[in-house]
Amino acid sequence: MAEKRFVYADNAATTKISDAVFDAMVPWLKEGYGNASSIYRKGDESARALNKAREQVATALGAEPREIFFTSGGSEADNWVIKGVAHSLAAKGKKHIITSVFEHHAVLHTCETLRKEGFEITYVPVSDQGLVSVEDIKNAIREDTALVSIMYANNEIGTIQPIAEIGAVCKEKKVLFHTDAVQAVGNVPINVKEQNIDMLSLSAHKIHGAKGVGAMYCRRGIVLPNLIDGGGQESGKRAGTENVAGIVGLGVAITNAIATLPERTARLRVMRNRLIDGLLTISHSRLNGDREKRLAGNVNISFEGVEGEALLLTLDANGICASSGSACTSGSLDPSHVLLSIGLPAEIAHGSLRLSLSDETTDEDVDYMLSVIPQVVDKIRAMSPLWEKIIAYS
Amino acid sequence: MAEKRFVYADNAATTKISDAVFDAMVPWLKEGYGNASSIYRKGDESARALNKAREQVATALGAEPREIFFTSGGSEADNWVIKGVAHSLAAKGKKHIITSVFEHHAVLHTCETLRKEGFEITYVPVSDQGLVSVEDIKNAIREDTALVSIMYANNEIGTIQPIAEIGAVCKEKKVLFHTDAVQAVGNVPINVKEQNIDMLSLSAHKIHGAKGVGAMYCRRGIVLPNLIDGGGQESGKRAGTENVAGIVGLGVAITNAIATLPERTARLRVMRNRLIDGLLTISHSRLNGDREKRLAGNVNISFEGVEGEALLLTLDANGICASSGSACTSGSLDPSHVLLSIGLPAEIAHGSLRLSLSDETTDEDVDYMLSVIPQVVDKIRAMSPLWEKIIAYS
Amino acid sequence: MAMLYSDRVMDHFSNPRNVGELTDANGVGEVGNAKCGDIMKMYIKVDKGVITDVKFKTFGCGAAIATSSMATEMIKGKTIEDALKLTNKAVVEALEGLPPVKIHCSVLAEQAVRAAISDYYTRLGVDPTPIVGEIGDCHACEH
Ligand SMILES: Cc1ncc(COP(=O)(O)O)c(C=O)c1O
Ligand SMILES: Cc1ncc(COP(=O)(O)O)c(C=O)c1O
Ligand code: FES
Ligand code: FES
Repeated sequence: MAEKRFVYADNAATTKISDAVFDAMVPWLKEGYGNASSIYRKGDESARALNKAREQVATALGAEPREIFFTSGGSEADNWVIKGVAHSLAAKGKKHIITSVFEHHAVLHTCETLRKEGFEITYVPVSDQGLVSVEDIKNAIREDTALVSIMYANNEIGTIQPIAEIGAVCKEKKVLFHTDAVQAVGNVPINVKEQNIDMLSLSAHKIHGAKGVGAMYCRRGIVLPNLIDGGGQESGKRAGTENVAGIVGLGVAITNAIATLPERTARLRVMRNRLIDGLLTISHSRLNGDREKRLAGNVNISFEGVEGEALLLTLDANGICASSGSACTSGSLDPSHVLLSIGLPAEIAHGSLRLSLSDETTDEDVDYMLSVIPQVVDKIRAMSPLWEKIIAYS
Repeated sequence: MAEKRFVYADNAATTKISDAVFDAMVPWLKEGYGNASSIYRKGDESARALNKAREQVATALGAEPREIFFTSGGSEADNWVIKGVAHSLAAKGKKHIITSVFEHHAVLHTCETLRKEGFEITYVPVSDQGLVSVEDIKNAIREDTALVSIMYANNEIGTIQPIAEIGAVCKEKKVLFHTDAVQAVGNVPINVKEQNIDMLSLSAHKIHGAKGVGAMYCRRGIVLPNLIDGGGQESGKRAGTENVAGIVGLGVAITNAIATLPERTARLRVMRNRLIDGLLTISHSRLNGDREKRLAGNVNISFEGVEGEALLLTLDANGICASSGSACTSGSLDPSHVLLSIGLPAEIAHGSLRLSLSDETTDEDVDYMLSVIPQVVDKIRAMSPLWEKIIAYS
Repeated sequence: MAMLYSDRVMDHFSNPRNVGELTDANGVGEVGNAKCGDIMKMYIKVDKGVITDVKFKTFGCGAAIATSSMATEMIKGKTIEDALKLTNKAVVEALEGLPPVKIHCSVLAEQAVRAAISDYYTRLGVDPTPIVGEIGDCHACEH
């Protein structure tokens, strides 16, 4: 085996704060502690810093600053939009929501809560390549549809959805359209106006920002009830003393992500393809999700006869941080709902590996993974009674 | 006037992150970036850090670690508890909530949202000394009361409420009891079990922790619906990738606050009393809120004929950061609801000054404020037509 | 929501021009607004139709004090006719703007000038209404 090294290949779960972001945050964790609502200059400085970050986020999305609201992360943004639209349009008799079967749990569980409250949810299926069909959305829209919520890029298999097309359909049908873009922002060019996105969720820690900070874009004119009531922060739409350091960091993170997007994705795509091709030489393996319409840094491959947790622990012992299923559920034993949604049988879904790359990933990291993973798969298969059967019957 | 210095006397709005907290946070903003839900060691380290912080917060409150849930701050905790209890008990026909007229907006505006949804809210009054009466609470409790929510210490006038007594009444009457302890935690000894507190909100940035992180204590056995649905974080009760650095910082901040509580409050009480006595020598001034039952670091005084914003801006020009009314509303034009609640006429409420001290406040800071504030009050009064009248008629 | 006042506002707030009373004033106007409880009192000395001296006292926020100060500077040495043309918009512009929530505070300064001129005419035995018009309440807010 190659000389052991540390390879962090779980950037879809979270990323390392970049030096630029860290350096931008520190002053606000030290001397810049003024409350942005305070009247004195020390408070003003914080307010100005928030305004700048708001402009940066708006610019990154093609939105206006007043359409950006900071949150504690992607989950809060998803909850805010979906519960807010549902409760506000229910008064007008619109109690139907359309989403897809393979959304993040922040969307799925929120919809489930609404279903228990009496809303009706249509879960459109996804193809075996992990793509939502625009036709399906169009057909699902009814008179009483309040919201369509479709993720921009899937967190497990990295497939990129036809967002502009869905946006156009929703616009035509006059239905609000939200996209959970937590995995897409900074990795795919986004323009909310051109793509007819009404609301969008994003999270800083997926783009080398801090954990616990995110933002919600809400097109001007849409009336969204608050999820968190209280003080007048965020134009009275989201209460709570602002996490100035985290928000400043998000501004820097998103600006850098957009600035480096073309080169980075070009570079990552080469590494990703090298990983896919290399790992697919392992027998009884398959790539999950469309090969082209996928995030530049996402690899998701299933190995028959391999159990995910054993695979991850052995990779960890070899210095490789990776994931199997989404981060939030990797403590759970259920096979990933995403992999089941694209038609994988449970036992194969269990044996899947997600490698997610970032700016910091190097060619040497890729070489190392390509040398280690096949051996680890072999080792686990060697002690798997399931593998015995698979080769016996194949 | 004394030689100019910088005096931060707005610690009730927010505090400076202490060096100990900053140093504890940095590793988690740098190398400790693993997602706490991930299976590899880098994720485990984050999970362990969260567990440690949870134990620290639990210890500080006399609670169990599994009763502590991390949030994005005090406002989220208040919203979670109040909306959660309301929606969950509404199913049992309990649609009545009791709170006080001078709660923080995170509580008041949340209750207002619920009122619009059809809940009934009783706002108990407070005395001219800024104290809630236990009798009033007792009398307000009905068959259909779902929740009593009374703040532990008021954020503007610092008065400390009879929480244990209210807890006992609620226990006897079998009504859930929540306290917004954002201003009290770390400044007053708290034991949720002895004081019969069922739910409690706190925020890190008031005790030298970071902005955008807080916690909610919920007594074991109480079923509280989620405010933020999604991933399995916080035992499935609060979704979102955890702000590990902020939470670790909160653990350190609360531990330090508790450890230094007796000495600090003794020291602050002396400084506070010196400020109160000194400022009350200014003619036509009054102390707002009970003098004894108040936070050791809170001073709140009204000066007739003085307008609050002009006062704050002039103090700022002299290096003093202070507040008039609560931080979240100091941009607003309405006189503070807290000062009105204790019976101040609007024009006197407008001319109030809150000085809030902390660990970092020195005797020299107090000397400086005592030399500057009377002169500033004089200067503003000299150009106030209202002051002319006040002295003419007195 | 911190104030984000311009440097000019802060200058006029910190060093207000023409503060005080005019003992020999021949026009004094006092206006107040319902919502904020703020009061502005303006003293003018008129000589041959020209405002030769002006002083003010204001109980109000930073914007109220800065606009009072700026308004006095803008009418000093002007004819009554010109002073009546002073609008709160002109005062705000001269101050390089005010935060949106503070625009209403500038209305007070415009009203105080008109109230003082109105008093000047009343003292002369002239009905001010046709010249000055109704002073009325602040129209800046929909309360
Ligand atoms: C009494 C009280 N409750 C709630 C809050 C809100 O806390 P946070 O700003 O962390 O949301 C504050 C402070 O702003 C407060 O003083
Ligand atoms: C697609 C998607 N949506 C939402 C989230 C939740 O974001 P956060 O952890 O910031 O709450 C994540 C990541 O965890 C995600 O990948
Ligand atoms: S209320 Fe402030 S001037 Fe109208
Ligand atoms: S005059 Fe009342 S806020 Fe400015």
